Amino acid sequence: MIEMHDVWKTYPDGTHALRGVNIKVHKNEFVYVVGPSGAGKSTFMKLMYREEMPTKGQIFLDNFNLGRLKQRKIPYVRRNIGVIFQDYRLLQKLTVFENVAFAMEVIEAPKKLIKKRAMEVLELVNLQDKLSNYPTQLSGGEQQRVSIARAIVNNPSVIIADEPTGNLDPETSWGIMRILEEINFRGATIVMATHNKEIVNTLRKRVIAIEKGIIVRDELRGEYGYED
Amino acid sequence: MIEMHDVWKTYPDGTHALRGVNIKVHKNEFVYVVGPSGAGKSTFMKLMYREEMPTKGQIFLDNFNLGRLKQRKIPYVRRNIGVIFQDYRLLQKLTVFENVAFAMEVIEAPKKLIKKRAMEVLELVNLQDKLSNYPTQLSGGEQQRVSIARAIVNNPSVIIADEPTGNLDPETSWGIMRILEEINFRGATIVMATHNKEIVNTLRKRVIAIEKGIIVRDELRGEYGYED
Amino acid sequence: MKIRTFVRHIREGVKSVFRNGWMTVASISAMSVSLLILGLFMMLAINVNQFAQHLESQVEIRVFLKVNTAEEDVSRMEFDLESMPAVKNVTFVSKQQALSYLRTVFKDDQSFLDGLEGENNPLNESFTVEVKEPRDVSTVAKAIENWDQQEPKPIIERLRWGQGTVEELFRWTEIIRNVGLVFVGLLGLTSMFLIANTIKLTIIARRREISIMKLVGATNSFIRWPFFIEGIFLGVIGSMIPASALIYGYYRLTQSEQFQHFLGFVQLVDWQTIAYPLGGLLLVIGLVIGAWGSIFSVRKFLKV
Amino acid sequence: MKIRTFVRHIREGVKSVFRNGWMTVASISAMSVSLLILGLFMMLAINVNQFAQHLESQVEIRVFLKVNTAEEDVSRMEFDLESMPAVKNVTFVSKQQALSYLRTVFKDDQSFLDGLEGENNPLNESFTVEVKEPRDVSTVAKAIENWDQQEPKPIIERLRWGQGTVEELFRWTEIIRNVGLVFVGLLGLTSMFLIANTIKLTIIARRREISIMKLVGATNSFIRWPFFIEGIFLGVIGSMIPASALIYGYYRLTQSEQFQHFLGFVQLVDWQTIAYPLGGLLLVIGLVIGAWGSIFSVRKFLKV
Ligand SMILES: Nc1ncnc2c1ncn2[C@@H]1O[C@H](COP(=O)(O)OP(=O)(O)OP(=O)(O)O)[C@@H](O)[C@H]1O
Ligand SMILES: Nc1ncnc2c1ncn2[C@@H]1O[C@H](COP(=O)(O)OP(=O)(O)OP(=O)(O)O)[C@@H](O)[C@H]1O
Ligand SMILES: [Mg+2]
Ligand SMILES: [Mg+2]
Repeated sequence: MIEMHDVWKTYPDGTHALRGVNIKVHKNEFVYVVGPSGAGKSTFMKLMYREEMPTKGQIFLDNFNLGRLKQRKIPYVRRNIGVIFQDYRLLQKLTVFENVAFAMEVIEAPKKLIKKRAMEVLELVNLQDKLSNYPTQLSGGEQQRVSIARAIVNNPSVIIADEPTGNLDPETSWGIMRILEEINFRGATIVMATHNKEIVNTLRKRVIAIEKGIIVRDELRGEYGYED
Repeated sequence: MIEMHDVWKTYPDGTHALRGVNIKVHKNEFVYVVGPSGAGKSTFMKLMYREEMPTKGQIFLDNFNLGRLKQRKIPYVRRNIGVIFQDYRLLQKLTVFENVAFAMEVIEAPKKLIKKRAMEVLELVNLQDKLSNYPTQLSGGEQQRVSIARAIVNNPSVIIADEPTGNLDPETSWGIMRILEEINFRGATIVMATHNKEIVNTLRKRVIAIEKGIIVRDELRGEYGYED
Repeated sequence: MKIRTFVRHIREGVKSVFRNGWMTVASISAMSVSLLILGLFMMLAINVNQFAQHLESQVEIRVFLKVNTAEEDVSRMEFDLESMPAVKNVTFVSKQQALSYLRTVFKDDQSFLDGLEGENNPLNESFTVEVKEPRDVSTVAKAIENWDQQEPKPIIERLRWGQGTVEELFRWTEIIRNVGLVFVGLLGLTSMFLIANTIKLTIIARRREISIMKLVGATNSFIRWPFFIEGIFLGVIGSMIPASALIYGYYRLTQSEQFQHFLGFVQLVDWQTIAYPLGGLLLVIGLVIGAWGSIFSVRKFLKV
Repeated sequence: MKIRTFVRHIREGVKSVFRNGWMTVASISAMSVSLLILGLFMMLAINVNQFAQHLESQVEIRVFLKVNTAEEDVSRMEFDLESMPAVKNVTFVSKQQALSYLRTVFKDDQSFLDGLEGENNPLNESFTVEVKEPRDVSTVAKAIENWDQQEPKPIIERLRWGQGTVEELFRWTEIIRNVGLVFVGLLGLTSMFLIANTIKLTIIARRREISIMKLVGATNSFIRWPFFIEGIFLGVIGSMIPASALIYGYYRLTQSEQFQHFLGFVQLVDWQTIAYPLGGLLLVIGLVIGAWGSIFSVRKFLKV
């Protein structure tokens, strides 16, 4: 599903964010990406939906070589990926409902379906009371949940979640984890960066640990593994 | 130090974020504010540095009545408060160093002192390698640490920290907590909203729990208190 | 593109006009103000041009006949002149009329004309020839001269068409026209630049939004369409405001007797004559710059 | 404010010019382009004005003397005329000169002037009086007339100063001047509006930054100062570019023999005469709008 061959990423300012990453994530896997702040987790994931391009090496997603992909094809590849951004990236001019609906309008879904499905996922993340609020009128955690709702609304085959529970209380976080597990159960591949030790150690999955741009550990049913 | 008398906050869209809050935080206290997402924690704290004004009720900070404060005086009150914003609020056009230095330029500190002190706090949060990067060139956790550095650089007598460890790995989070405890030990009052159960339950402090805009619990040496 | 998507683009484009409050106001007012000045200057230029044309149309050829030309030769000449295709009008001026004319010219000082009445009148009979195309006046004059000289018995003594002065007049009307044109052109270009510049700024302010849309899977055209629609709306509003203001103002001006009195013999161009081309031109500029400026500015943020 | 803070504001203001890349380019180019058009139009207006003045200065009074006025009376009159404070120049025109003049006017058709030579010359002697202030021509003429009539033996037969025509001329130069002034004024206002509008957009884009500064404890003036400095820089750059371009272009124009030839007898205003006031005016507009536009736009975002 997702493959990286000797991937390096050096940002224009000279920061080596990733150095020689080789990885293979299979269809329907659930992978935690862990590591200290600034280790390269977000970069690792940005490469998967082509927000960033690798400086060196190759990335395959669903057999597409992302480096060779024509500009015109990129949107279609992205439609199979639901991204929960670390900084949410909500459209500030649109309401909560419209933000989620936007992802469906992009794939030209019929209006009725949009309404039904968007309501469904917003209820799932418990935002049914905030439908017509703008992102600036939401609390941090509420914004994060809108981002989650938007990522899952199209039932994508891959979900990339960058610290999806960073601003959520434990209870809500577990709710989100249940949703992600459910989606994973129904066939989607999930890559999730997280600092939440409790979640990683409780819901055991494959764990990829990155440190200073290098994969230092890759265990099936691993632990968070950093001692306090 | 900080007092609220029957404080209500209703946002223009009709959301009742706080309903009749009475609280007294003493000088040199360390207070955790906990509660589910959207409970009103950030609103509660925004009132303290006057980002928001209460719809009803009165707030005193250091014996200033924030509601009666003249526009011209506000900046001077804010200079005694270091705020770690939930959404960081870094100046995008300034580098990491300049962002921290800005808070000192505001109080017209001498240039040499600015340089020395800003370097000091940036080392404290382990960002000495990112001095001349812009916020867009930082990882989520790095941005959060710049926000922390800026909040503490002027040795304010109050620190308001809105989920200061939301995007940090546990180890870094503990580092930040040590810094906050140290500052508290040296006499500052600290109010910190958090979802981090482990921290709250380990470093026992006063805990204020907010739910749906009401203070439902206020314990000295309390626990996080929400079951998973 | 599915029809519902097209409908969606129109809806979002129109919504965007309202959602971007400040930015929309800034774009529309920049457009209105620039086009107002442009339109105002165009109105002035059109009127100056008509005035120049009026001056030019007063150019005429005087054909002085030899003394004692037979009356039948005079009639033949008149007929010949009138049948020339370039000629608009021919008027015969008798000796007596010429003298009366001199008296009006020297009205304060005509003593020296006394004693030239009747038989003693030394002035020539003449024709005043108006040409259809004032610029052809020299050519026509020379043609008349040549053609008389080929006659067995030439009867023209001399032609006058303000040689020198006419050329000077045309040089001046030409200069004024060109200066006007250059200014209208420059004003047009700068208006377009300033409008496009403003629109670009409003879109730069939305570059983050555009990049988010791309990351969520939108194609370039999906993003562009609402901007295009929005640009068209901006164009329509931003050009119809100054166009209506100008046309209404001009209408009031042409109706104002006071102003007409002030201008004296100068005749303003009809307001109907000006209204459609001016309104049309401003609308076209507004639409083109609005739509093109929008989608062009969006372009550079689509590479995400 | 401490000196180091002032230095800091200047440093930050200048840095800001560079840090805001696109926005700075947009502001400066909007300013340059608007002021370029404004300056160009002002140059045109100044030249048209000088041309009008030139036309006006050709207005003169003709004083026709009675036939057979004694030579000493003529001299006395000349002396009297010359000593009038409103009079610039007095020229005597003899009968013979008057006749020659008529011959040049009727150069093709002067047969009727034959026989008026020498003793038979029926024309009057006259003075041509140029006044210092062309607008005073009627007043001066009437003064001369009155004052001659109070003499025991009036010698003036008649005065002519283009009654009617002169008023018409002045009416026209007046209209042209006013139209020019109105346009310069309107262009000035719209330039200022468009520049301020652009600057406002760039500052709206920075409103979040401004609110962060306030939350970190900055006073309003601390935030405003760098914007003020930045505005001044924008003003200097954005006005000096069009000013230099215009002055250099105008200098080249005045030096161009070809262009002078094309204009004929019209004399362009010296480039030095235009350079300082034009450059100064554009600079002042740039500075005022740059600085004022910046801090004014910042103002509404300071209420945090
Ligand atoms: N656009 C950029 N330009 C330059 N350097 C960058 C950029 N983005 C990230 N970096 C650097 O690359 C490194 C890895 O960043 P990344 O965002 O991948 O970290 P992360 O593991 O997601 O950290 P966190 O847990 O704090 O979010 C960091 O040192 C960061 O400063
Ligand atoms: N500007 C605003 N306009 C309208 N409603 C708002 C605004 N800001 C916050 N709210 C609402 O007020 C309530 C409290 O928000 P607040 O940000 O205080 O929550 P919080 O406890 O900080 O939540 P989180 O843990 O998710 O950050 C929420 O329901 C939120 O939607
Ligand atoms: Mg990250
Ligand atoms: Mg909050």
